[in-house]
Amino acid sequence: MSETKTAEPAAEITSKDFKGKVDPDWCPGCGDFSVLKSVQVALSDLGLKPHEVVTIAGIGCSSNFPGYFNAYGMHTLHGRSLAVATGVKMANHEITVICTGGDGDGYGIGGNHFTHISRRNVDLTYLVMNNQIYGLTTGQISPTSDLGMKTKSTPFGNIEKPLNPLTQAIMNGATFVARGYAGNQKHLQMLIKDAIQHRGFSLIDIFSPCVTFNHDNDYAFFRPRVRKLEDEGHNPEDWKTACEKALMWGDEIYIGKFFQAQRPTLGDQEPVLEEGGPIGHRPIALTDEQAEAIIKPMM
Amino acid sequence: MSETKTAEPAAEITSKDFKGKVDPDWCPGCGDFSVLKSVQVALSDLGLKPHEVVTIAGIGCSSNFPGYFNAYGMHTLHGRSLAVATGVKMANHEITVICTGGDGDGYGIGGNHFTHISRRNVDLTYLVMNNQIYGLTTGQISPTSDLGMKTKSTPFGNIEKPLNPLTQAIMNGATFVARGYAGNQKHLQMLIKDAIQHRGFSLIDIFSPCVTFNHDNDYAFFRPRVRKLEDEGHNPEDWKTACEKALMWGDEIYIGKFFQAQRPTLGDQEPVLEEGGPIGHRPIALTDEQAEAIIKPMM
Amino acid sequence: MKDATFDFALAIGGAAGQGIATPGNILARMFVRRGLHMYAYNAYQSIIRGGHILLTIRIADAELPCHGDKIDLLMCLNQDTLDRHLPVLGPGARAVYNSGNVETGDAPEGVTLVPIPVGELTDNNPNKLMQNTAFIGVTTALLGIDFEVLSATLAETFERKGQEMVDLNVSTAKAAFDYTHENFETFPDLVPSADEPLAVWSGNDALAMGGAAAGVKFYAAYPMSPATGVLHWMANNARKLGIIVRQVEDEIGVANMVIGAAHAGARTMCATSGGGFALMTEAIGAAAMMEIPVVFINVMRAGPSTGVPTKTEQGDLWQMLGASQGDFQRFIVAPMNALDAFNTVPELFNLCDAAQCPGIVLSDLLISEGTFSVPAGKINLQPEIDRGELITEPRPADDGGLADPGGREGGGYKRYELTESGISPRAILGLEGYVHVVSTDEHDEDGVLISDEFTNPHKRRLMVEKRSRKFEGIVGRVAPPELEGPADADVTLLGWGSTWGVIHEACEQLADVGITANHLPVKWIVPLHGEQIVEILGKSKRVIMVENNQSGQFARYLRGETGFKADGHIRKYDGEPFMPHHIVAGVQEQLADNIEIYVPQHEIMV
Amino acid sequence: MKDATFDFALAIGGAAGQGIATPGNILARMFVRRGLHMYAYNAYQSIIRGGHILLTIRIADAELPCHGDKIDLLMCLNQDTLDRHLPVLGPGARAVYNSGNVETGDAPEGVTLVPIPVGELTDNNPNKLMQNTAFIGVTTALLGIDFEVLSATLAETFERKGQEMVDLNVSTAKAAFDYTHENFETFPDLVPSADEPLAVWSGNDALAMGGAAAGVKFYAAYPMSPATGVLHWMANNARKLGIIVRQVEDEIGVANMVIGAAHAGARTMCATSGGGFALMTEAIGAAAMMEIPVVFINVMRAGPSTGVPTKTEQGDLWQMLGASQGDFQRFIVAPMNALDAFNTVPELFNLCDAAQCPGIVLSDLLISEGTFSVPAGKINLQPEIDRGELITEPRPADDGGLADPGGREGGGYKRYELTESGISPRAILGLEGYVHVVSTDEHDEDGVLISDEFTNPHKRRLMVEKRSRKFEGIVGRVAPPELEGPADADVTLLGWGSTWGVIHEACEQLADVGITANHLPVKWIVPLHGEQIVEILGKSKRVIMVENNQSGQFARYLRGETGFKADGHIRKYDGEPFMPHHIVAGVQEQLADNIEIYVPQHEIMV
Ligand SMILES: Cc1ncc(C[n+]2csc(CCOP(=O)(O)OP(=O)(O)O)c2C)c(N)n1
Ligand SMILES: Cc1ncc(C[n+]2csc(CCOP(=O)(O)OP(=O)(O)O)c2C)c(N)n1
Ligand code: SF4
Ligand code: SF4
Ligand SMILES: [Mg+2]
Ligand SMILES: [Mg+2]
Repeated sequence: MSETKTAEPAAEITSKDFKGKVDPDWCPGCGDFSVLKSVQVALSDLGLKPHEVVTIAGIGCSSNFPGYFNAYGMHTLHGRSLAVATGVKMANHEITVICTGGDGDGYGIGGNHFTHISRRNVDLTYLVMNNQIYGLTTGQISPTSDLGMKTKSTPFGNIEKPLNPLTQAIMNGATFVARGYAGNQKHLQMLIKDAIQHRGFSLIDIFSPCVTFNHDNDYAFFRPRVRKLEDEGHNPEDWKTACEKALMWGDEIYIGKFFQAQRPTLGDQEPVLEEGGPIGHRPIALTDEQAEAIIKPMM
Repeated sequence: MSETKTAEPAAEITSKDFKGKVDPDWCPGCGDFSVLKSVQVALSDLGLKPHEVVTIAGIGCSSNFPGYFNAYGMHTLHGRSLAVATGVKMANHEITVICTGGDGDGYGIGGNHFTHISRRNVDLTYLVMNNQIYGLTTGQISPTSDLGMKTKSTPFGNIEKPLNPLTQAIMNGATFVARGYAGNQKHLQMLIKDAIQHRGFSLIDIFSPCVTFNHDNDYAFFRPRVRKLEDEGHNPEDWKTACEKALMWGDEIYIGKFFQAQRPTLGDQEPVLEEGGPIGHRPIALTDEQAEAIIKPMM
Repeated sequence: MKDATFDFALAIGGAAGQGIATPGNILARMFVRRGLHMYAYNAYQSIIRGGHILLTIRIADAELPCHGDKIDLLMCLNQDTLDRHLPVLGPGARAVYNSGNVETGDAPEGVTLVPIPVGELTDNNPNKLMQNTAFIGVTTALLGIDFEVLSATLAETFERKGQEMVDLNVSTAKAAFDYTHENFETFPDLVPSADEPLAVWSGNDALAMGGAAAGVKFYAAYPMSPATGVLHWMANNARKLGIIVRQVEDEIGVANMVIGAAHAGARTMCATSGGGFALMTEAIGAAAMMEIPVVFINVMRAGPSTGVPTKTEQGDLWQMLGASQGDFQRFIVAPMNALDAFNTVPELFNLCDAAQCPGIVLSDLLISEGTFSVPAGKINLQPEIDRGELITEPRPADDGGLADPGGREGGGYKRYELTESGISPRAILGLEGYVHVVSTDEHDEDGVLISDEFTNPHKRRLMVEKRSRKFEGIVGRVAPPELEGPADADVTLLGWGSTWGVIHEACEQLADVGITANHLPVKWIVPLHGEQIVEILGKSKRVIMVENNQSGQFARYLRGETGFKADGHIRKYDGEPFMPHHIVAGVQEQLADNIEIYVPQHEIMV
Repeated sequence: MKDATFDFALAIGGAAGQGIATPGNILARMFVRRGLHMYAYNAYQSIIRGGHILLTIRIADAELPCHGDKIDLLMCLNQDTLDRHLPVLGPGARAVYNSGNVETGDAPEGVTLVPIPVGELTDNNPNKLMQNTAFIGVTTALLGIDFEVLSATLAETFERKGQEMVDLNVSTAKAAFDYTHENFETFPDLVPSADEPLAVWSGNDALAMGGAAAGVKFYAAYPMSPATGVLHWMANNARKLGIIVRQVEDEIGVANMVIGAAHAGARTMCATSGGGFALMTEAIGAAAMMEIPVVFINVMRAGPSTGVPTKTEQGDLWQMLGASQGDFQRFIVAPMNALDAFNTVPELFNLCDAAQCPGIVLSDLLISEGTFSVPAGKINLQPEIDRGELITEPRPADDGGLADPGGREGGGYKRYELTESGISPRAILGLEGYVHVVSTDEHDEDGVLISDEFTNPHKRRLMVEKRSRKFEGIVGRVAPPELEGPADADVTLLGWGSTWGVIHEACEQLADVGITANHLPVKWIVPLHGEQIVEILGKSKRVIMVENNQSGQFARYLRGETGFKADGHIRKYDGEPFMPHHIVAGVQEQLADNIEIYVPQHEIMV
């Protein structure tokens, strides 16, 4: 774990320090408010300072996150936050990287980066505000939309089986896989703190209802269904039960930490990072010895 | 199942009918020869005629497949065969679609299409000649390369955990998931026939050694390790055991049919395809009624 | 507007989520049913709630080329709207607002304030949307329309929500209607009415309908503003038209999927905006190389990158010109308005089928998301369809001829036969007797790759030339641009695509200030009528190019193709479309030799 | 070659898998160690075994600009090679082949056949590679080189494989060497030797080294011919240079990853070819909008689409010009040869850092995969590094000034401050005191989006103009093209990028046939020295443009920027590079007014 992460909570940092320059323009009631707040609290609880953190997002309602947050931020391209974040983390392995985005952004157009960052185990936290819809483009199906769901692009109902981001992440090698619910902020904060402290690629898929475009999966839908894994003594090392529980979608839907494992991160295995601080801060000119080492084999 | 698929073997069709205009320029010993031959035999066994079949590939050694095969063929872009094939299958749901490609093509650059075609359950067969290397570009790691593997792009060894295409496909909703081995052509032919006859998205990941660039995973590696699932009475409806067996990678490596399930294909759920033959063959002009139905709501 | 005796613009301003669309639609419907022409432009932001929206609806008794310069009636749904726009209203205009929650500002000279006590009129109904209904009543009264017209429209609109809602809306509107008649004068020009009711569409509707008319049977998309409307239209109409509509995981998938479906014989189309198009570029080259006809629509918004997703611009021209590596031809056409867009799509499909290549429709937010009236009679949903040299009938092996020496099916068919025209008869996938392979690698006449074992510079050259030959003389197949206005004008305005309407109106206004101007609108970018354009412009006294971008993308392209260099430029790149007076001012500045590139400052803050 | 007293080309032909590279490397090493200059071009196909490869190695005692026109010594590793190339050998040339398995054809007048009984000389050793070693022995003999030179090189080459392999190769070579001296005459011009041994690199090595010299600390790639060599160099040298090298799942990932790493402070680079570049285009716009400097290398191959992956072309220029939607600037530079490529990369990095924008190096297969000698002293691995207005030191909050009124860290720092130069000091991510957000949406000075709640046409305009302003006068920061050759020449040859070498040599050959020609090689595409180019060309008697593509991509671009139109064109698009005599013939045809666009027919069939 990098030092900043385990630092004692610095007395002076509060969640307000992470409040952005502008207030979110999300619809009143949007689940994303809760996620924003949870991250602010989690980071201040961990004692991190704004400049020790970067939030990186794609494009979407949820991806507007960095603009509402006071930390380093990158509002990149639709679907590309994980790729950008891998570059950031490689060039500055000391900074805490949090990717934020939507289900369309992360599992639709960005799906391939999601697959590959999982197996690379890049040490960052990925928060997906999964509202099972494309919010910003005013309501089309997303890869997690339920079968039969009527949207502007599926006026007769969705015919594509939704994908399950948790089982996908587990199978692809993610080392921390959890699910949160915007309607349970305490629990969500706990998960976020846990994920940030985990060394490796952490996914938290968060039910974050879109109150404007998804009337099927709203708070009323989730409230009676959501169950906490923690209440059942789930063992996060057991990937099979994790997958089984993750696949449940009916009267009981689980949230919590489904899976956790320890294996070296991409950065851990990168010899260039063994010493010398972030490569983004190192002197860049070649030394005489390096120059010589280049020329010699050419002769 | 579409009619062509269950047709009685037509006496006159032999595997030679599927021989392409030119001979493969693969390296002698390349596993892909065996895959080519297996498909030719499987199709003739099924009594399909060349014009009833289309093979669709991306770019790579393995993706050169359509050029060595006598059937309709599309040699598309690197990583895009599944997307092209979905379009083909939607516009002509009567044709038998076989996608062929490599591990880089399908699981690397094409990974997102692989994820989404699985959940859509498009009725086609996907044969991945997995040699755990980029062959055509002369030897770099692929997403299935083993940890530690030395290649031109990883002279100090691969540090990325390989992905498992089988568990990925199972979790994403593929309805037929198998693994073959170029070194066992009989078994491979059987799998291919089974996959083509399956209605839905069928993946066969095939160990197809690259004798030129992958000296770690060659025939000598596989021969002693490969075990047939069929020999152990595996139940393909049991996804958990399927995943477990698929993850085994050591002294025992399984081939065979890991998983099979029945659910409606994308085409089955498309009302436009309910009657009228392939849309690619239908008359295209709008009828007077259709024109009227368009104008009315505009007034 | 020269031909109009009635020309009126009303605007509704408020925040996203205040339900501006509904009163907009109700009013629009009332007008077009009366046979009035309409042109609506909506200035909005990329958020679902909040921000500031200004919907401008211009109506007239003649066809409208653009949303014009002025607002006659401003409905302020909130304080912000009044604060922003009251200062820029002109003489004769009126501002309607809720005196219960909006404080009035200083009205400019000649502007009338129309405060409405919405609370009192609605018995303090807490439903915020009642304000919108009241304002419709006010507008109806101010324009001298009979209340029955409104009540019928309200009934129709709220039918789905039950009689109670209908009654509530009608009574609210009536109260406001009556209050207005009691307290304010009607506008001097009352709304006329014509014979034939008009239809209403957006540019995206028109593009989608153009596709349907052309016979599109497979449509794929990934949502992206401002192109998503095409997807929505297609999805809604899919079943009745027998069109398969798929939303795909990304634009790469979209582009490749439509290529696959096109090869299987369907006419296929997709639409996106610049960022999505960037992801499609590789596939466009693939279509060109495999010689598969597909139509791509790019609806431009303000860039670069994510840019300003809800704002217009003509900034993607060079991306279209340069899409994908290597040398190949693609059609590029920039329609001038919605009706033109509709008509262009089938025409482009015929060209793409003829030349077996990709084609691009370059629209922009202004056209695509604008709402316009159109006489239903002008919408020809059964245009000419010409699929070119397409083989659609099987040729059984025993029919002889197409088996190869080895006796293999289809082996004698040369998909890429070297012909004089460069066009090789194209058999769609699945036909008996024409088995063949298409490839993005360079290939020989029979589809066999020449990129590996057989690289052969001579064959390669022949294939490049074959593909190029398909476009020889193709410019003759599309209509050249025509000069509008007096041939001997003081100034020629040269625009492309969506600027047609605003330049059209600017020419009229220029005449009013004593400057004669004519207008050369270019629509076909590739093929370009270079010779004709140069000939026309050669006779012009002074040529000013008008573009909705910063770098003069068309100016640079035109010069590259023809050597022509304009005398001056008017450009705008602040996200908002041109208004006619911007162009008038630009021409005046240029005629006074004050400036070479004139960039208007947009007055309306949205 | 004017300056050379010795100028000799040997070619090795065979199938992929026959191990052509090894004899090529051994011979090359022998020559460059002697201080001879070398230029090698390898004509090959996209397969691992089979097909036909022809490796041409030209050596001389002066710098070599291209691989020239002729083959003096052809080593045929198989029958196919002899069949293909014997007919086009010129007088004085010799063809070496294995008389044991190759049948001789009719040698053209003046061509000498050199049949070697390889089986006999190697005691019928079944190792097929012995033939290659024998041929090296033959070549060494024919060129009059001492056997010791060869045996030392063989020892070095096969050292890794053990003494037995060394001995076998040396004895085989010796047998062939002796047999040759017994049976054939040496060439009249024997190989000279110079003082200083030269270094050897490929263009891709040079590009990678340029990156290393510029201080690249993060390199990402997805393999794609002909750019993969850059990845291989980087991967091999990563550890000793402290460079993180990542192979990524696709080019989209690559492009976005290098952007991320660049924002975190590293100089970052990536390389690909046209198809991969197509996938990167969206990210290029993102880099421009976020104002993050990154260098993209595009190594062109013959297109469109997958095209001919192992063949060269200059067909991607317009893709570079049009990459990504919207108006923005990107540097584009097309180096003229490997050394130029090496020097250009650090220069481009300095420019990109200065203007905080993306830059593109446009190389092609000819440069990138060619193998060249270079004097080690010319390789400056410690060039000037200037990172522009980059903030790299933290500014603690208690240092005052950069907290916003709410007391939040960094809130007072304006990442996109509106400055006169358009350049806003750029703080790298992670520094204390400079907390800020970068965005691909349009934003205000402080990074807050103006694309949603705050769309504001005035601010939008200012930001567009700010970004554009960064490039004003930037053309003055790079060297303008210079006319090579006599100012009053009959004809000016205008080329760009990699055609520099072949045009250079063609000018010499033209002089030999009585035509004086000068040469204007253009390297900087954006910024373009339009004025200087027009001024130079304005003095030319006749300008002929030379391009390795079909549509004249540079000609059209240059005309668009400057209005300049050339008198004629020489173009080639068959996959093979120009040879000097093609250009000579083209100029002659054009001077005779026979043709406006001359396209040479490539004589060598590969
Ligand atoms: C390449 C590209 N394609 C499409 C878009 C348009 N777009 C913006 S956000 C979005 C989807 C948003 O859905 P999601 O990621 O689930 O976020 P949400 O708004 O629901 O939070 C799309 C399709 C884009 N910006 N870029
Ligand atoms: C967009 C794009 N990127 C890169 C390439 C180069 N390329 C061709 S084949 C290939 C990988 C081949 O590996 P795989 O798919 O495993 O097939 P194999 O050759 O091993 O059978 C790559 C990277 C390409 N053609 N297009
Ligand atoms: S549209 Fe949906 S996701 Fe977007 S802000 Fe509103 S509620 Fe949230
Ligand atoms: S390089 Fe490998 S994958 Fe390609 S043909 Fe040769 S053995 Fe097969
Ligand atoms: Mg969403
Ligand atoms: Mg492979």
